[in-house]
Amino acid sequence: MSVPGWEKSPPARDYSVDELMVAVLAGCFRPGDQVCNGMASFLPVSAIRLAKLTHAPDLVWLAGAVGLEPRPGPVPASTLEAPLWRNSLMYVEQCGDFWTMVLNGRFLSKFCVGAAQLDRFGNANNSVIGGDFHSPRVRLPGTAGMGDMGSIGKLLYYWNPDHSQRSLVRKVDFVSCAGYLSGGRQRSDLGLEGGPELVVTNLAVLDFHPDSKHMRLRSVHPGVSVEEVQSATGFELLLPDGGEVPQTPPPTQAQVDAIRTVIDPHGMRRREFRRMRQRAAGGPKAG
Amino acid sequence: MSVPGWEKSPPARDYSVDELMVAVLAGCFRPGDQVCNGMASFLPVSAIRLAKLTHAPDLVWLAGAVGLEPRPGPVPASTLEAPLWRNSLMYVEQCGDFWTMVLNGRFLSKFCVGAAQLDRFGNANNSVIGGDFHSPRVRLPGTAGMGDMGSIGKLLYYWNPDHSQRSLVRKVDFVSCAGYLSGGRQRSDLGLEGGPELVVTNLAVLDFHPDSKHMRLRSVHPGVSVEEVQSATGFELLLPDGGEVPQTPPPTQAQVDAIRTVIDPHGMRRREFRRMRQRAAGGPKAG
Amino acid sequence: MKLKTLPEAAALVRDGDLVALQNMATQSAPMAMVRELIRAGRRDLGLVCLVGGMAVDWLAASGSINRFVGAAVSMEQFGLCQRFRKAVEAGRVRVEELSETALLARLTAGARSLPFLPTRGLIGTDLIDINPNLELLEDPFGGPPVVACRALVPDVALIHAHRADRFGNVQYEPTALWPDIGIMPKAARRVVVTVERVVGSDVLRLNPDRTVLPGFMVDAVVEAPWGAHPTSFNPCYGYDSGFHLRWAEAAAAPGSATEFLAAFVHAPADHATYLQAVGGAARLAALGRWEAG
Amino acid sequence: MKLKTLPEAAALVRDGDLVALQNMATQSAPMAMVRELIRAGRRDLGLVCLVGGMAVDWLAASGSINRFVGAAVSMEQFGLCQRFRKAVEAGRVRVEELSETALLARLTAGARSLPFLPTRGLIGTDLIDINPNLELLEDPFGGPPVVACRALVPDVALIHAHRADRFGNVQYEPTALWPDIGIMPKAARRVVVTVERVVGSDVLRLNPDRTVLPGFMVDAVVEAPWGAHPTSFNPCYGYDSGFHLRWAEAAAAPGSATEFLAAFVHAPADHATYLQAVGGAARLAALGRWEAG
Repeated sequence: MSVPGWEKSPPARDYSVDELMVAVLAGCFRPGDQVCNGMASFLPVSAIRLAKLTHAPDLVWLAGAVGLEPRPGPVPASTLEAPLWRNSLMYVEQCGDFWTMVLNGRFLSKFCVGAAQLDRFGNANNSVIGGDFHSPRVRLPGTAGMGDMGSIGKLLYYWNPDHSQRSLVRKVDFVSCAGYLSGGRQRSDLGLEGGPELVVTNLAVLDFHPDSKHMRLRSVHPGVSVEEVQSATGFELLLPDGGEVPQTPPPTQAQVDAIRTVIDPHGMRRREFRRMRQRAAGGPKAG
Repeated sequence: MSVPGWEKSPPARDYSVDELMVAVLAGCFRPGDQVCNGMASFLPVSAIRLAKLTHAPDLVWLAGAVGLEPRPGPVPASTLEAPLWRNSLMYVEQCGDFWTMVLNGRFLSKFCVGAAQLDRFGNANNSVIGGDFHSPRVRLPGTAGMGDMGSIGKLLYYWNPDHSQRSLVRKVDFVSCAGYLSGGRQRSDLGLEGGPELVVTNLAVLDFHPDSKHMRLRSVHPGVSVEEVQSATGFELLLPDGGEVPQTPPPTQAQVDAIRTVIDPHGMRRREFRRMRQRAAGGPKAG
Repeated sequence: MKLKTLPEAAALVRDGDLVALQNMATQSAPMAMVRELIRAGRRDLGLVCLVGGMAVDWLAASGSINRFVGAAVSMEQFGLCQRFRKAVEAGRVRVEELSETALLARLTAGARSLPFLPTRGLIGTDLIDINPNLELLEDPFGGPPVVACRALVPDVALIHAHRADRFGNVQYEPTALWPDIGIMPKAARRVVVTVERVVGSDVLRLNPDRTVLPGFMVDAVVEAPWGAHPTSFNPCYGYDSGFHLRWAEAAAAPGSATEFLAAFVHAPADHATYLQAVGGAARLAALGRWEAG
Repeated sequence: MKLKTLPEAAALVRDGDLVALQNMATQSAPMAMVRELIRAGRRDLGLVCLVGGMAVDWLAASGSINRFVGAAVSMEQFGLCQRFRKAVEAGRVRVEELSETALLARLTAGARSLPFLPTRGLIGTDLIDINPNLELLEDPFGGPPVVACRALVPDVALIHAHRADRFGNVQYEPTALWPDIGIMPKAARRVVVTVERVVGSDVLRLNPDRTVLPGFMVDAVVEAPWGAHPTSFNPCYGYDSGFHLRWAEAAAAPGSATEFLAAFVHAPADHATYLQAVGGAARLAALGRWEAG
């Protein structure tokens, strides 16, 4: 079921940043993993499908947190509605079974999260901006599943199509998803396992320093400078050991072809980028 | 769906004690109640069906704790297996749904319990007799559902086809189903609602004094004397106010006919009486 | 006999009630009943939703609600619920924000007559301290702490389903079973179910494994075909994309939102007239083929 | 590829393991796997059952178990499990007796990686004080106390089901869904499933609502038609009444019990031979019509 020749495919010359982000996220999934997706998760869904078509054919997908291993068509306009999970092997009941699977430490260990604000210790906010909780300047959609995923030991992969001082802030206005809290050992001292692994934005890929848990630049996308990334970030970024910042490898031609022709021919993955340009605040939703 | 003419049917002249017990238990169910049954519960199942065929046609039956309102045939050899709950309106999932319904204080408020030992305060034992818990003289089947039903506010209706000093004891060897504990207010002081309502045996019907919660003779079956009941009981029974012990009303002819011809033509309800004669200890099982 | 008309069933929802509302972004909301509540002028309602969508936005726009308990409010691809958002920002609606496991724990505790149920979600977030219904609790066996979630018992649950009999036994076609149908009607004091079709009990007996609610938990059944429109109701019909877009546009300002509700909630005399107003048979047929999403 | 033979799958159960065993008096036990474990001479097993039946009695008679966690052991109409009972009375098997909600709370906590879950069952009984896995706990919100039930994680769960594909996706026909299938495989570290029939994944896709376990939770699938015999497996076949009666008689004494196991567990070389030994095609056909109960 793999894309033929994907292992030896050369780097693409013609690709867009959404395709690069899909490829980076796809690389986070390993054979044998299970992964579910939430609402409005076009980049993660495209990445899951890309991983299944290339290096991780036995990655198990719980589409829309409902349908096990559907036979999917093109990415539809919703990543939660039935068209995503038609022809599944199983419909997972949500009240008991789904959360039992997720809460169980052995399954579904990775989760992709989009949020309006993300801070230097990987805490995320999708609740309120400004004011206090009960009279906020901006009411965001709410924590949904991320308030669970951040605390129950999952590895978190943040995606952010709008790398800016508005979305990457020194300290989130409100912690609706637990990252590394105040950094260092605070998260592990609370008994929490897992935590943020990676942040994939439209400018760069970032991770977290193993000791301080402060966000760190891992690579900048082709054509983007370290200075651009830093100036679009609301706090000072750590640099990789040695100070040299590598370039994010571009997607391969086979990856781009698969995304454009098989996975997402209607370009749903670009919706969030359009939306980002339209509004001042409020971010994509995590399931 | 009622038995024609059941309201005006005369007392039966020819009936057996199992049929009388079925009629007494049937009288415990009111229209609008919901009731489930457990394992080896031939008397309760017959009583539920009798109530539905006479005074409580809209009594809701969850047969075998699985099947809602089946179209039942004759009482089968098991009160838990599929023949009991064929043609149901609903199969209730046991892990979540069934216990959610039962634990909810508004539903399934009555439960029939059979147990090896019952004491003067309505505590029941289906766990161990003699010795200590980990090296008992007799290992009984176990608490099953009664360990829950006794504590979560249900009204308990005990049935006992073997009224004897062996089964009706001053103090149970082990409390595997909470009755009124040490009597008086002890049960309500623990915050427990509900509790034992009635004990229906092959000799008499008994209830509990409203203040002391001590077991009390309510009526003796036709042909049985108060003395016989007392001497078959392992503790001194209270008598009704005024001291006069009425006779248990016999079943009506319509009830007996319905039991014999429609509900239980194969006489499954008499199985427990046969088993009682065969063994020294170990009682019928509650679901 | 639990069969009722929409207005009769709406009377089971009273001013001030806490209403558990089936909903999931653009899916499965009992919209016919929501419209009836707005028409009837209910006030001071609270809502309990896992993920609220247009239903929440309408009830906020009409001034029907003053509180919300749930995990999120969003119409997914159609954006945030603007009238709800403005109502919260203006202090007219108070939010109790819970993670999904915390909301389910509160409802399951309510359904099971337990004082609380624990979750390991939310630990480390700011959502615990501001919420008197959540308490950090030590494990009596020496393990990690948990968050105790206090039992929640809504006054009424509003549910949409595929079919029911007149005794209130409710059945679903094979499809996603969201937490709404799994727990809300079990936790709530009263349950009102709209269905695509009322059927005889014999139809239910053909598939007893698909019955999701026993009649004794249900207080009213209302036949309302297409009753979830404009949300989807799988496998019967998809969400109405055009209608969602029109609402998202109208919801940008209070005046246009009010006009929208006047046209689609207040003006239609009944559910059948509403279905005509949103496009009638041709439109519904397209939704039935999942073509209008 | 998770397809295995009975002996291969039995190797996933090790001496000393705590084994969650599907069973319900006379229903649904994975008897083919139970026989294989006895033949393989497993020792010091613990069992977790809601209501154990003949499987528990056999494993006690063969000296395979030294502990039992559950709510009851009974063969319903066929009486108590005599070999189990004697083993407990002789101190060879230690019992942790739990009410049904307490057992489910322990398993659900295990499945959900929670340290405990509460129940309101058992309060007032003698079963709390003697059990270190149960603790009375105050409600942090001032309500009534609850019983905290410590998480239980069995080493392995043994399940029988109607069909599965070779990836371990397991499906049930519409029938009673007992707690065994609902929670045991989710709580256990390993899961072994015997099935009436191995099918292609496409067969499962026809009824995704009937899939009860995703492949990623399952370690081994074994095709074993009539694998629950002599217990029932609805809707496929009824329990074998005659066989139960013969065991109940044999179980009255250690010697006759051992002879019975020699004839029906040790002597048959494989599952097919066992099916011949218990009556072959004619007998199975009668059970398939639920005529032999």
